[in-house]
Amino acid sequence: MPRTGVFVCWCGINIAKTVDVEGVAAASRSLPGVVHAETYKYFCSEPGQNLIKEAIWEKRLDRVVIATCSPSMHQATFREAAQAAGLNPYLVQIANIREQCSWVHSNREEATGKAVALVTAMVAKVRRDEPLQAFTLPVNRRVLVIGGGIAGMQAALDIADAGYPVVLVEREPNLGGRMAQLSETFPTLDCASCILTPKTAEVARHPLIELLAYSEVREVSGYVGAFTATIARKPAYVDWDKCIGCMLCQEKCPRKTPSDFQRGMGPGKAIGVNFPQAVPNRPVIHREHCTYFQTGKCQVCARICPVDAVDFNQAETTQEKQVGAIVVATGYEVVAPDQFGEYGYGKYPDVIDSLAFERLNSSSGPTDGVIRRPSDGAVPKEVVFIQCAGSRDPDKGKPYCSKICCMYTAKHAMLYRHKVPDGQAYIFYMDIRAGGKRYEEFVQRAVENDGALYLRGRVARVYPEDGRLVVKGVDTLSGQNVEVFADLVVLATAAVPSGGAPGLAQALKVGTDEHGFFNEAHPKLRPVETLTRGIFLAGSALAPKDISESVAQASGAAAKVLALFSREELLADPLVATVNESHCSGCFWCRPTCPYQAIEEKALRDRQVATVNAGLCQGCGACAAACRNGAMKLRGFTDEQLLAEVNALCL
Amino acid sequence: MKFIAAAKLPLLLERLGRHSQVYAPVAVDGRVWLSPWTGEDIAGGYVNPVNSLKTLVYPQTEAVLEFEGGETDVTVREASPPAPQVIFGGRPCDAAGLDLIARVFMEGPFVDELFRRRREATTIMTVACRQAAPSCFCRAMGLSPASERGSDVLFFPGPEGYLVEALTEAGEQILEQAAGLLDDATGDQARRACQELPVPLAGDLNTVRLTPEEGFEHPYWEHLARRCRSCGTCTYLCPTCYCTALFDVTRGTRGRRLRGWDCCQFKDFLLMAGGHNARPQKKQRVRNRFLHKLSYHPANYGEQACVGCGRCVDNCPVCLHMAGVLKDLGEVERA
Amino acid sequence: MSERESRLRSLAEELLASGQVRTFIGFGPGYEPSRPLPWFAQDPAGAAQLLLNPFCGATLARYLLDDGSPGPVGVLARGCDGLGIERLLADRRVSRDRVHVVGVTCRGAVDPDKAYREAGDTPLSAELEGERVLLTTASGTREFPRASCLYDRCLSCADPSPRWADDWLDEPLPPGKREFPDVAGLEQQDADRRYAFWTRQFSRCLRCHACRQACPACHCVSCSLDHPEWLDGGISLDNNFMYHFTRAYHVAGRCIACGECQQACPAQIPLMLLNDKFMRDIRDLFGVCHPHRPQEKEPLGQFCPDDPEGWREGGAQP
Amino acid sequence: MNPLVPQVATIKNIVVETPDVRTFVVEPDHGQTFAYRPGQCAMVSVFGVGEAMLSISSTARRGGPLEFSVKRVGRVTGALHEAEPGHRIGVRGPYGNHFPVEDWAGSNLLFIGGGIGLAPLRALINHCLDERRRYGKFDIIYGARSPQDLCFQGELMENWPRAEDVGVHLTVDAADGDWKGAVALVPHFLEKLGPSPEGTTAITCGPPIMIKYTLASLKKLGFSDHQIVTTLELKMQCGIGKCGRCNIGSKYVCVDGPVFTYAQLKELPQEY
Repeated sequence: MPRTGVFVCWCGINIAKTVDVEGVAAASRSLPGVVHAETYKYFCSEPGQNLIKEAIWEKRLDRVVIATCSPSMHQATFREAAQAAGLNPYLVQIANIREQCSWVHSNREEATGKAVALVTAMVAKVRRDEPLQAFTLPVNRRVLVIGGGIAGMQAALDIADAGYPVVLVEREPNLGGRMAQLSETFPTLDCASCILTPKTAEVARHPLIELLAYSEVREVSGYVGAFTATIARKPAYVDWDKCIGCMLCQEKCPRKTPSDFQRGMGPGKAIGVNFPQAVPNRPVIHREHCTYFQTGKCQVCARICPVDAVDFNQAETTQEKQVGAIVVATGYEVVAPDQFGEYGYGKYPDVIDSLAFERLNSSSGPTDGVIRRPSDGAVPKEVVFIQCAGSRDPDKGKPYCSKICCMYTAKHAMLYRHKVPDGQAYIFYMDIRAGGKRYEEFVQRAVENDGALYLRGRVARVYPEDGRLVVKGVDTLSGQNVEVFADLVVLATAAVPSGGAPGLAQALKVGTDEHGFFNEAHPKLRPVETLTRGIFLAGSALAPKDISESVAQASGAAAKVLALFSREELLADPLVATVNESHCSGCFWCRPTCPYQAIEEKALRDRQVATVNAGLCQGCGACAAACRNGAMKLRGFTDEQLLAEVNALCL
Repeated sequence: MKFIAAAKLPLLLERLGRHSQVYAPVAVDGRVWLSPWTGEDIAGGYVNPVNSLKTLVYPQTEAVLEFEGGETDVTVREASPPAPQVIFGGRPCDAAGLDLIARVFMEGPFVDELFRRRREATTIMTVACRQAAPSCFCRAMGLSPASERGSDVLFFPGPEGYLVEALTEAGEQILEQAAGLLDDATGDQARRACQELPVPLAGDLNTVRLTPEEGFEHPYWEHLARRCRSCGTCTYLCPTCYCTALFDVTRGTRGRRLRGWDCCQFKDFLLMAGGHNARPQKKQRVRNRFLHKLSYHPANYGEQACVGCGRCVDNCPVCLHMAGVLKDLGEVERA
Repeated sequence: MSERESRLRSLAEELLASGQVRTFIGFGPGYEPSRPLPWFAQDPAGAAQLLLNPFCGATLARYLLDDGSPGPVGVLARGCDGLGIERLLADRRVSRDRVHVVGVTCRGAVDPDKAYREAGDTPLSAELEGERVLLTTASGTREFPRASCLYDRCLSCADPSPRWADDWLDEPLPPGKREFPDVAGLEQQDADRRYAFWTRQFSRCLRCHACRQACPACHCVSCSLDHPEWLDGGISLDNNFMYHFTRAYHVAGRCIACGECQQACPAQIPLMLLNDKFMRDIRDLFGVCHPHRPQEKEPLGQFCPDDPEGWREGGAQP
Repeated sequence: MNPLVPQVATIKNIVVETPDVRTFVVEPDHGQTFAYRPGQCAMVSVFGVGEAMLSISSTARRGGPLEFSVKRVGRVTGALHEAEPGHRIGVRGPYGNHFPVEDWAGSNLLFIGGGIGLAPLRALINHCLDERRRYGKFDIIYGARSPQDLCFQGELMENWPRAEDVGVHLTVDAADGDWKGAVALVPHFLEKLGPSPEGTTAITCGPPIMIKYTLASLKKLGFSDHQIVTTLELKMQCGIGKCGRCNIGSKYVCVDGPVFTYAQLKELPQEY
């Protein structure tokens, strides 16, 4: 017969204000198996924990129920306290009488009744709990960083600097990500490439970082400490080992093509690098643009190459990497242009997106840093910036704020005025969101020093008239219709997850939100972790972020990885699924329900049955729900235990 | 012998309903069940109701006792006694079946009080059969459409009403409540009612008494059992099957110990906590069911435990039934 | 003897004689002509007794679960048997190399009880001709409409032939479409009336498990409905609801619409109505055609990162 | 009085016999302990969990409360093992027949037990020891899985060996460090000891598989069917011959058993 102790926490006034905690303790004393109940102001405090430990000793408790806040807050605290008192930590249960009770009710009597019910249920469950032992998993101390933008590089460098090898996978031929496309950065107006290139160079020469550029992660199996990633290297049609980076090929290539990197504005070549400081400084043949691949003739690059590095027969290759942890830093891109018919994007060449404007500002851009509009190369005298193009627009499916646009638009207005001193910038905006160190001052500078004219309102339509663009909208402050004649219109288009994210999320079995951004384990307390142990997030893969936030989060993810690597072995949660083999019919319909591919086959004498790879299992319980035989059980949440809870409440 | 006009039958049941729960044949979704009667049309034209008389005297679930309290303090109360009930419209085969299992419950070193109390609180008013289904074989089991065994009152249906005959003291007492509704039967009425009685199909059943030595290991049982789906249709509809289980049902600090029908065809019927199962194979379970009725029961009670009601014939989804087994056993014996 | 019947016998004889199969499951003589019995032929002589006529009723797939029959096992398969076999194969309760499927096209089986009621006498033989059924009794042959003689389950059948077979007795017909008129009818009623309807139905349940034991999708080693923590043995309306809802949920997305559960039910509970409701909803929600073909995507049985989350506010779809 | 309604009784004491066997000392709350004879059983209930048929391991003629020695195997026995002194349970009985001790006057008695099968034998052995002079020589053969699984160690090691003309022979399936005794399965051990069938009655009780091989061994040693007495165990619900469950042919283990001679067993279908 278990001896259960019940500890009812006041949580200061958080619980005690709404719930009669003494009443709950008194009611607990009459529950079956309860031999002790007490209350305290903060059981999570050290004196509070000591009370629990003392009661375990003095009252010979072998089960503990703590009526307090959500188990996601202090379950670990209380389990450790119980363990210190010699009790198996899995014989501790939390009755959540804060989030699920005191915070959501106001009637004291009803809330107290509900708190008693919650305690009753947990007392019934804990009676049927069994002591469980954590098991250990070995750790492979190598990390896979996916994404070579600023976040990925920062994470890779932090981890490598701590002495652990890193595999850094980048989809593009070169490092840098989105930041490589930027001209200057807010709020300091540093040149983006000036602060980026030292990082890329550092990554390139770091002995512990293995850079796999122009590569993609195709599959990931395994679990924390022991992941296996299948990485495909796309064919560059140039042998990068032979190549010396002279770029003669790029220079001589006769085929001029629109360049994605230049947002379609400047000419690129069918072979070459995106920008001069690219790391690795190795060219790629863009098959869809290459004359040889399209017509079978040309091969100028192959002839000109001094080291015979061009290889038209190169094929995709794959390799497997064993790693112990993964950092996902896949970044963002901007929403597809076909979303903005009303702004004439795609129809009028002088309606461009913000990344294109970055390229117009960049000294390595198509106009060598002089702002010229795409249609005729004229320097625009009046430029309209439209913020929230797509963002905060539920109709376009992007109800969220892209966060960085207010700041970069202010930056754009500023840079424009610096380069075109007689030019006028108009900015249509909904609100200005300038939270951040020196951000508000930066926006004010754009208004006060650089004469940016902010118009609060929505743009209804953009249409051409007399060689210029008319931007028609409403100034919601004055309530008047406004028409602005512009030479150039710049859309601050919404940031969306990078195109590879959905496939990667699936390969990693990590959840995403409805927009495709990766989900963090907890929005406040575990912002760089995912629900899959050993997989971490950095940068805009999670949500739009500016550079400083991305870097900070990358270092946070790196710290998590290092914490993981600081142990010889990992303790794995024993709350995983197990199979009662005598009940298993071997139908294996549990397998497709498992998001973690943790279910394997085991041969018995006369049949195959399911077995659970405890390293992979995350204890989600999907298999247990799917098992009609009732053979699959989730430890700590068995039918018997859950029914005890339900029955205690309902019967 | 008395006579009651058909039109007065509802009046009779209504009057009996003042002191007892009355059951009568009522059509539900196209089939006739012996149901608690609250004035519905009394069904006619049925051969046998879906549920036999057994279901009302030996209900599928009944309370043995009630308990209350915790581990250190428990009080136990016997289940409260059953209310008086009158069942109209069962058939003679079912009444005989009920009497057959009544011997199991009332004879031997122990008397089953639950059964005894409910049987004594029950008055059974059986209606003799006017028609037979192809599945009927009461004659083969030594009964007839007007067998008296097990009935308190027997009704003989005729064109205008029923001849009514009290067979027991309880039957006579119940008819006393019907004063004014019953007339003395005329000879003409008696003659016409009895003439209408048909002869149910006896079939060409060779009723045999198998002993284990003769037939226990015969391959026939394997042949038969292959077809069985191990459901409980036959046993739950059978008027002479009586296997039960006891189980506790708890609600908070109160609980009841219930007795509910169980079925010897279920694979876990004999499964013990330690994992031992005395009849794990379907063949063993099927054989036990038929030998129980044809051999083991006769060894203890001197009669076969089947009344030929035909429910297993009509309802077994794969036609594995007593009439067939009786035919087959004739073959087996001849071979 | 029909041509198909003689082909069946010779094929089964051949399969047994050559050792390709050691048991052949079909129908054989019963106690009366209108009720042929499931038949387990283990030698050519047994095969010679096989029957194939419109009275062949019960589905046979579930007998593949019995270990008693030496294998490999040949089995006669109409559309319903075929889907049942596929169900067992998909659930890995039967291995493909242990089964030899002899396919036959079925236009419906005659319910001997209905035939008896229609003809007023014990039917001796039956023939299907289009929309008519010819019933022969001792007093001669008469003609009746198909709908009044066939098993209910056959009237809504969409699968006259199995989808595949190792041997065929005749030309297979393509599957039709299952419609759900009864479901729509029930849904039109308000909640109180629906509840009253199911209360009336389930209050009759004997919990004899005939439905479960008939179902080719109900083959757990250990049925949760036998576990006292889920369901005690007491017969009550609550327990009966629990029983039938659990059963329906456990076959949701897996039901092959053979109708054998309803056929087997001695209390005549319209179980297919419940199954049909699930089937129709799954078809509408997941676009999986019905009756469910077991080899298709299991609509309710797999983790999909892009599962529709209709319950979220706004019904967001990724 | 409804025979299915148990008396409420209190667990007075619990003796831990082995890691999974405990002996429960039980007294009815009201009225007298029922009279019983060795080999008889009783239905023990844990209210809210259910009932189980358990053999009575105490000896009526010694007076004192009822004792049940229970191995933890299922729901009811599991609940009993969680109980503490002072808990209330239900008891009804006695059920079944008993060992035919009257027929054994003058006979040597050979008791063969395995595991928890010693529980009914313990009742019988103590009963017979109390009328020691009516019988010839006693031999007790007992085996368990391991030394720590030997039940009733006090009696096995102290009381019984000290009694007049009683041989106690212990064996285990698997020994541990301190075990100095025999290591063999009971049937093999029996054959090795080779007791003479002359004027001897063999009484065996244990798990079904042990009984099966022990019967064969006894036959090998020359015991006749009438000289062998065993007990059977089958799933039971009512204990009073009404629930239709524990039949072996026309016999019900709860009423006609659990004690059968081998000669009687041979008359029954082999379904137990």
